[in-house]
Amino acid sequence: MTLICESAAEAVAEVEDGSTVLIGGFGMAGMPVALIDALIDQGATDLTVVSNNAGNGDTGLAALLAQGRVRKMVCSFPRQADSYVFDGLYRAGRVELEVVPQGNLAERMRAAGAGIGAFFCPTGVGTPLAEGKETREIDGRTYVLEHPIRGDVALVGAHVADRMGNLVYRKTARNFGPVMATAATTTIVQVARVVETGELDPEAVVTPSIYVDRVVAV
Amino acid sequence: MTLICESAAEAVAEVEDGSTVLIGGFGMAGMPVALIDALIDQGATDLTVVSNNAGNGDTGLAALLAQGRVRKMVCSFPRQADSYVFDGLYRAGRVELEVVPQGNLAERMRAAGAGIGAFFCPTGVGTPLAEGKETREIDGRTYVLEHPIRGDVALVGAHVADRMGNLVYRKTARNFGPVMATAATTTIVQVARVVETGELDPEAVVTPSIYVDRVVAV
Amino acid sequence: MSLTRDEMAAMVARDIPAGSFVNLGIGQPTLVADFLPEGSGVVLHTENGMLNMGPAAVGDAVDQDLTNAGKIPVTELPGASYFHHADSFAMMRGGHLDVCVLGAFQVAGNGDLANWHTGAADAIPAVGGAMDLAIGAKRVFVMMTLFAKDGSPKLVPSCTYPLTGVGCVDRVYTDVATFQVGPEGAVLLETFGTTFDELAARLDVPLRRAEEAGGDPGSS
Amino acid sequence: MSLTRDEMAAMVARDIPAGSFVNLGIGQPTLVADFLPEGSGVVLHTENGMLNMGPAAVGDAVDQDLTNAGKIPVTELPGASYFHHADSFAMMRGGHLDVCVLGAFQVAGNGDLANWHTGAADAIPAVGGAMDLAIGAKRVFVMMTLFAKDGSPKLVPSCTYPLTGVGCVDRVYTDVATFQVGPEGAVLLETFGTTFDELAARLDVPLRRAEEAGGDPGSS
Repeated sequence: MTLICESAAEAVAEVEDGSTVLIGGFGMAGMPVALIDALIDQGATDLTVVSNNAGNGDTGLAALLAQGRVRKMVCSFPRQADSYVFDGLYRAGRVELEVVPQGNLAERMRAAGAGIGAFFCPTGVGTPLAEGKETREIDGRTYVLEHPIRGDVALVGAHVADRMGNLVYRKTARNFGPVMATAATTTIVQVARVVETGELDPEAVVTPSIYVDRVVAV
Repeated sequence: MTLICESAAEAVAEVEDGSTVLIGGFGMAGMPVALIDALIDQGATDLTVVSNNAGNGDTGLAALLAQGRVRKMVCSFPRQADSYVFDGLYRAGRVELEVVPQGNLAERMRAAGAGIGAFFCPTGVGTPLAEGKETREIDGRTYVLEHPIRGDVALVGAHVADRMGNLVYRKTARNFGPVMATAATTTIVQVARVVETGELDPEAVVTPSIYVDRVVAV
Repeated sequence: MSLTRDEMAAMVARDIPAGSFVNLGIGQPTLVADFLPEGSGVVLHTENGMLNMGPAAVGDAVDQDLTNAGKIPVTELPGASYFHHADSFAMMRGGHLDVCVLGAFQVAGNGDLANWHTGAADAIPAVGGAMDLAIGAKRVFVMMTLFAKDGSPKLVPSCTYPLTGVGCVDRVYTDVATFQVGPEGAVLLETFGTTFDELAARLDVPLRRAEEAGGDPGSS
Repeated sequence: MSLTRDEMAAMVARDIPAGSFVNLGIGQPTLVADFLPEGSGVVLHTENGMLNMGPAAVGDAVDQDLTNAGKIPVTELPGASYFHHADSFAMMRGGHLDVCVLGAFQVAGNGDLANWHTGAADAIPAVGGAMDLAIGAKRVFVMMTLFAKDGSPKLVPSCTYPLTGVGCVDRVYTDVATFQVGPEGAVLLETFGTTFDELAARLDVPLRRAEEAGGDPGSS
């Protein structure tokens, strides 16, 4: 059952040291900044963070990184115009980096949520990112075997939740949120507002309540 | 680009003998009856049909089967109270049957649409339906390797299309439609009505236009 | 007194924790919905792409676009959502459902399930979503009579019918007794109009009492 | 005269068939959108989950929830749709896009692409969706200057930078010439302010004329 929280602090209260945390967002769109700020205050450390980027400017994920709380980043595109916090830590050897093609990042989390043990994937064949990975030719095409990425926690930015935890998103801020919500043991969501159950169109719900553990309106 | 057809006959005009045809619907919900009727008139034969069931009563898929146009059925649940047409053909040895667990049916078509070469799946391990298939233990659990199911044609029943081919469905009639639309070379859709482009909510589109080749309102 | 089908369904409903996400398969297990206490917060999933399914539809509420896995017209509760088949089965196979209730031809003491095929040569095989449900839910409950019409037990040392899933069943609810099954074998939890000794004599599967099995296997 | 960036973008736009579903990657290739003829029916895909993306947003139209793959605010055209990242990349990897236009550090005569990493020891690797786009679209066009700032050719016999994809590029649009690449090697299609002989002298990759290659590789 979904818990509607009074504060972001309450929502992230149980994140443990050493957790793998899936953080939604593509750049700042869909980035759950309030939850990340609460996680910074909460104190969990030695985290593995899975997110498309490695933080922008000084807020959100960049601030979590700046606090030295992230042991490893798993992402597709750490390098951005304003990713100076991550860049500095990485060059100083203070954070590990696993670069994953963006589609593999999404599909590996989808596999975790869908009970798929591993899948043969066409992306990255013959590139350094497939080195050491099993490959197989199927119907004349070569594929790389990729494994699920599971999270202990997902932090997701959505648009509106109902009190049961059903979610809708807004425009391209949807991005990784729905997939991460399926791939984590505990999914924590920040929304612009919570509405009464029954107010969302059942045909338009993007993340069904079964995937949502905690919601906070910010 | 999506073609809005004047008739179901026009929509299915190019289906060829020997095609693999994915047919949506779960029982009668979402069953594209008008397209199947048009396919019966059109005459394509020696078909492999992939659909959850093997026809109900005397209409739709059952009628196509009764005409002897289906060489092989790939489905999860042929046996129903009113599947007497299929039952008779099967017992007479006039149609082949491949029984696939329902989730594998959906996921194998999803894999076809998503460019996945094969995937390790937890369903069916240790059962007759996994006999002869490759298995692998991953993180202590045993999985069966399953391969994509591709269609030459998909026949889908949706609710409303816009003129670009974006689709929304209605309630549990959604079922296999969105997955089949991604898995076929040519996707043909019957809808209750076609609206002007821009009338569907972009947040609520279930099948984006890229997957839709022909639409007919019936 | 042995239990009626409704009484069996009530026993299953009793053991479903409040707020659970539950799939009731097709046929008899769907009766369980009628015995969930009001305000339980249990959310029903149907494999054909819906969460928060309501009761069977009657009269004007019948809508051919809204059915359950048994193709029976049903209704929609507030907070429902619809999704396509691959998403629905990802939900099942990804282990997100708390409880699934299934019928069975046979269950083995180790939790093996046979409920899709009698193995009869002339039977048309049909598996539907049974294999996905069997391996997907966090806990799998079976609801069945303990003995077939010919008197043979359906809780067995080893399934003779083709399997649906390996070691996947947790609990077996029958008309005369409730059992825990799994790696430790069959444990008798409750009896209805019979005794441990009577059942031990009629069943070929080794049977232990809950007290012998230790712990409190009856708790949810 | 060699082509400006806008002229290169116009050349790419010319070769995109009406009604195509197209991804323009990030950076320079996004200029192509400005040169698609009105009424072309070309639908733009952005990897972050949208079809029928409109032009860059200006003024009040800027919405931080609506950006392209380069995180630049964009707009929505009628008939747009949104979907999550796994669905977006399934669309790419499943081969549903007709054309993808990418930048490149190097392209080999056989169509190998290097556009994600210079191989420099101190570079922070970042691949984004490049590898998925490289292998996913039905046809991959590269848009780049033919020579690097140091004068070295970027169309090469074999990529020295780490690969993005193997044999995935179909066409290369540069400031001085357009090429077809692939299993048959590099074919010169058009020149701008230079000649076949000049290019053959400056490039290490074996080069053929379109007439020698046979057929009409310039057609779409």
